[in-house]
Amino acid sequence: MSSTLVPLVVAVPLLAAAALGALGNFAPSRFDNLVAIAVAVAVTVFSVLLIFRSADQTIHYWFGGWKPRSGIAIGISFSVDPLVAGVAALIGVLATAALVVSWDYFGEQVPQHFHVLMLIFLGSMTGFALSSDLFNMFVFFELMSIAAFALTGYRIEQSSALQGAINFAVVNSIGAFMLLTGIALLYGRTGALNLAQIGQVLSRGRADGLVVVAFTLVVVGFLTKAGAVPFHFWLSDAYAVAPAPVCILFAGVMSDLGLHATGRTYWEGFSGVLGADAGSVRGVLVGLGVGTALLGGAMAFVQAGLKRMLAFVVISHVGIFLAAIGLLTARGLAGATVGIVADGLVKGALFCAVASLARRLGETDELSLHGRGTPIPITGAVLGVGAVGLAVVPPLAILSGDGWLRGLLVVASALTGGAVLRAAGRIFLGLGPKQDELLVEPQAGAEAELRRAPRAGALLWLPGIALLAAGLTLAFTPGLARRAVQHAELSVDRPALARETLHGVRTPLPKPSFERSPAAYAYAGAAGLLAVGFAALGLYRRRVPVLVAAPMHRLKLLHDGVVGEYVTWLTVGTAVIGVLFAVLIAKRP
Amino acid sequence: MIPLQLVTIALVGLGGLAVVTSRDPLRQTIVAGLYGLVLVVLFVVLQAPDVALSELVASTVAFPFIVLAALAKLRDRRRE
Amino acid sequence: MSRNVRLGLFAAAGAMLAALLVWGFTGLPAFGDFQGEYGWILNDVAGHERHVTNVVASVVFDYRGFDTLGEEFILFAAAIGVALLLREARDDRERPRDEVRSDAVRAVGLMLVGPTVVVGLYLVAHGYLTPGGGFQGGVAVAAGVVLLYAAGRYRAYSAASPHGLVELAEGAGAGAYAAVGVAALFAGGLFLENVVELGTRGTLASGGTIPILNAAAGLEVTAAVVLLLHEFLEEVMYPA
Amino acid sequence: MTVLPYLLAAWLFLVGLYDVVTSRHLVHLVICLIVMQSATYVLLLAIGYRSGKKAPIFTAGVPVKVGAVDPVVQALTLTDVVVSVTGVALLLALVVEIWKRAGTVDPDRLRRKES
Repeated sequence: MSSTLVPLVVAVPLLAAAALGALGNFAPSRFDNLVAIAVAVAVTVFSVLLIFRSADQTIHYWFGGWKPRSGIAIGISFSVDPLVAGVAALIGVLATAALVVSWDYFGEQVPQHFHVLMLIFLGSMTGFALSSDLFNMFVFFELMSIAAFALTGYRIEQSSALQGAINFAVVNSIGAFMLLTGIALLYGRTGALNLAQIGQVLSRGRADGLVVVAFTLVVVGFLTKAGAVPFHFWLSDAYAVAPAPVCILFAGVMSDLGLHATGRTYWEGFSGVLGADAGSVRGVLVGLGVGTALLGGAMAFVQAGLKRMLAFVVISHVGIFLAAIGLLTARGLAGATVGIVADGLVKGALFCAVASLARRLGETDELSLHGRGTPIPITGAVLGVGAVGLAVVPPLAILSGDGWLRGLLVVASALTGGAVLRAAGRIFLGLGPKQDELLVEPQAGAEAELRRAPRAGALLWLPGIALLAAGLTLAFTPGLARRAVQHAELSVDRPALARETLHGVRTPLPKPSFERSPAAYAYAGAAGLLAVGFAALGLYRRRVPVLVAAPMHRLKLLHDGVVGEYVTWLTVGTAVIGVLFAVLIAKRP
Repeated sequence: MIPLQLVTIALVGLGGLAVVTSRDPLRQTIVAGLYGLVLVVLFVVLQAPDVALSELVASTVAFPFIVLAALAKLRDRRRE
Repeated sequence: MSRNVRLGLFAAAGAMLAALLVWGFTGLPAFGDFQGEYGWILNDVAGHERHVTNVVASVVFDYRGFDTLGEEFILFAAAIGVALLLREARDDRERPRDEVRSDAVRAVGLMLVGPTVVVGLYLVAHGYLTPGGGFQGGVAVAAGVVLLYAAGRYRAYSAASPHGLVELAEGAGAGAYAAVGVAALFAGGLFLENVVELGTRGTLASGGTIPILNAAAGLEVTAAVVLLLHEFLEEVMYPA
Repeated sequence: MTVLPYLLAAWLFLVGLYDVVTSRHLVHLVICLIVMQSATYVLLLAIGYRSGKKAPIFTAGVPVKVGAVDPVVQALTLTDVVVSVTGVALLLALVVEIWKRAGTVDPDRLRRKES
C-alpha cells in the first residue's frame, strides 16, 4: 500500500531516537551520528516518493484505522499532497545536511543525547507538517519545542546560549498556550479537532467573537514559532547561539513551518466562516508580513555577527512568505510553499558556510574576520552565491500581488542579500574598512565557539554546495510553479477538501492554468542588482544619515534579551491583531 | 452550577493569584503545591478523575521536587 | 525599555487581551451544556468497540493514540534534554555519602517507599479500567524510587536507579510504543491499528493493544521521571 | 454564571502573564508559567463538562446509556499536564545552568551586553 510511507516519515526517526537513547551507551563512537544520517536520508527518500505518489490524489491517512463515521472524525489523520510532501522532503534534506556537517563541526566528543534530540526534532517537524488535526499539531509543536530548547542551549559553558534558550522557551511556551486556548475554543464551538471538520462546522455559523478570538490565538501561536514581528525577539537570540548545524534546521525550515500551519489553518478551518471577511484578514496578514520583511531586512543589515545576521534574514523572509500566504489566493499559497522550500535550502547552505567559518577560523564576526577568509575560498563562494540567492529566490517565488507589494518585498530580500554579500566581500575579499559604527558586534565570546581546525574535511563544505545548488535549481525550474498552483487550487477549495477528508469523495485535480510571468524574473533581477548596491553601500558609504541612524539605534535597543519585554511585545502583538480583526470583522453588518 | 463548583472555582482563582504574587520562590513553591491540590479538587468536581490523578502526582511530586532541587542549587552557590 | 514603559505597554495590551478573551469565551456553550459529537460518539461506542471501561484511556491509547505517541516522546526528549543540559564531569569527583537525617524521617520515608511503588504499579496496571494509567502510575513509581533518597539512603537510591539501565528502560518504553504502531503495519493494518484480541470488558486482559501501549507508557514515564529527578538530584548532591 | 469557569481560565492566564512580564526571578517566572498552563486545563475541562453527568468510566455492569462528560477534553488535558511537567523541567535545567555561568537569575539583569 503506497500510503504506508506516511506514518514512517514520523515513526522511523522517533524509533531510531528511542533505540539510540536506549543503546547508545553501548555503541561505538560516531555510531549515533551514522544512524542519524541514515535515518535522515530515509526520511528524505520517503518524502520525495510521497510527492510523486500523492501527485494525482491527496493521501488521507487515518491512524489506528479510525476513519470518520458518517462524516465525523473520531481519529487523527495526516493529509499529504505534493506541497506538504515537498515541505517534508525539505525537512529531510536539511536534517541530512545538518547531521553531515555536525560530523566535522564539533571539535569535541558529542554526547549521544545530541543526536537523539536531532532525530526527535526531525520526526516532530515532519509530524507537524503533515498533520491535519489541530491538537495533534499542538503535540508536535510541543515536541519540536522541547527538542529545540535543549539543542539551543547545547553550549552550556556560554551564558548567551543559555539565555537564548530561555528566551526561546518562555516565549514559545506562551505561544503554545495561546494556540491551545484557541484549540479549546474551537472544540467548544465545533466539537471537533480535525481541521476539515472544524471548517465544516464553522462555515455553518457566523464570524462572531469566538471565531475571531480563536483565529487570533491560533495564528499568534503559529506566528510565534515562525518569528513574525512582534513575536520575533526570541528568534534572533536563539538562532545566534545555537550550534550552526542545528541552525541549518532552525533557519531552513522550523520557522517556515509556522507559516505553513498558518496557511493550512486558514484554508481548511476558517476560509468558510471568514470568507466574507477575507479582505480584512488579507489586510492584517499582508501588513504583518511586509512589516516583518522590512524590519528583519533592516536589522540583518546592521549585524556584524553572521549568525545573528542570518537570524534576522530568517525573520525577514518569514515576513515575505507570510505576505504571500496572506494574499489568500491559491497563487499566493503555491508561491509561498515553493519559495519556502527553495529559500530554505539556500538558508541552510548559508548556515553550512557559517559552520565552516566557525570551525576553520574560530569565529563568525564579519569585522574581525576582515580579509581572513582566503584559506577557505569554497566557503566564500557558497556565502557569496547564497547571498545573491537570498535576494533573488523570494521575488521569483512570489507569483502574484500588486506592484507596490512586490516592490516592497524586493527591497526586503535585497536588504538581506546585500547584508550577507557585504559580509562575504569583507571576509573573503578584504573589501571595505575594518570598522563600522553602524554594525552591532556580537557579544565577546558569544560566537567564538570552537577549537579551530587546521584543515576541515569535505563534510563541512560539500553539504553547503549541494543545498545551494538544489535551492537555486528549484527556484528556477519553470514548470514547478504551475504544478504548485494546480495543487494549491485544491488546497484552497475548502468544501471539496472537507468532502474528501470526511466523506471520501474525491475531487479531480484542476487543469493547470498558470504560467509564471516574466515579471517575476524582472523582480528577481532587480532584487539581485539592488542587493549588490546595498552591499557596496554597506562597504563604502562615508557616513550614515541621522534619519537612518537614529531609528536604527532605537530598534537595536529593543532587541535587548530581556524576556519580560519580549513577552510584553507578544501581548501587544496579540492584542493589536485581535482588536484589528474584531473591528474589521464586527463592523460588517 | 452547584455550590461546590462555585467554591472550588473561587478557590482556584484566589490560589492562582496567591501563587503568582508570592515573590519569594521558596514560599511560592509551597503555595503552588497547595494551588495544585485545589486544582485536583476542581478536576474531581468536573468529573475528570484521570486528570485529577495526573495533576496530583504532578503538583505533589514532580513540580516540588524539581523546583526545590533547582532552588537548593541556586542557594548553594550564593554561599561561596 | 524602562520597567515603567514596559508596565504601561503591558497594561494597555493586557486590558485589550482580557477584553478579547472574555469576548471569545462568552461565545462558548453555557457551562454544563456542551453537546460535542466527538465525545458523545466515543462514550457510546468505546465500550463495545474497545472492550474497555475507562473511555478516557481508550481515547488516550487508541482513538487518539497517535497524540500519546507524541506525548511519550515529549517526556523522552525532556529527559534527554535535561541530561544534555546538566551534563558535567561528575564522575571524577568524590561520591557523596548518605546524609544523616532524623531517624523518624528516615523511618517514615522508608516505610512509604513500598506502598508508593505498589500504588504506582496498581495505577499503571488498571489505567484502562479505572482512573489512572501510565503517566499517573509512572510518576508514583518514580516517586517511590526517589523516596529512597528522601529517606537519606543515597546509596540505596543510586543502586535502585543505575543510570545506564534507566536510560535503557526509557528508550525501550518510548520505542515500544512506536514499535506497536509499526507492528500494525507489518500485520497489514494502519499505523497503531489494533491487531490483537480485544478480550473481556472489565478484565485486565481487555482492550487489545491498549494494555500493551499503557504498559509501554508506564515504563517510559517511570524511567523518564526517575531520570529527570536524578539529574536534578545530582546537581544538588555535587556542589559546584 | 454560566461563563464563570471560562472566566476563571482567562483570569489565570492573565495574572500568570502579568507576573511573567514583571518577574525578577527566573524560578518565579517558571512557576507563573505553570499557572498560565493550568488555565488551559481549566478551560478544556470546563468546556467538556455536562451538568449532572458522571465521569466517562463505565465499570462493568453499569449501562453506557446514562451518558457522561466529554472524554476527549480529558485526554487532551492529560497530554497537557505532561507537557507542563517536561517544559518546567527543561526550563529549570536552563535556569540552574545560567545561574552557574552568569551568577544571576534576574531576567532584567540578563540584558544583552552590546545594546
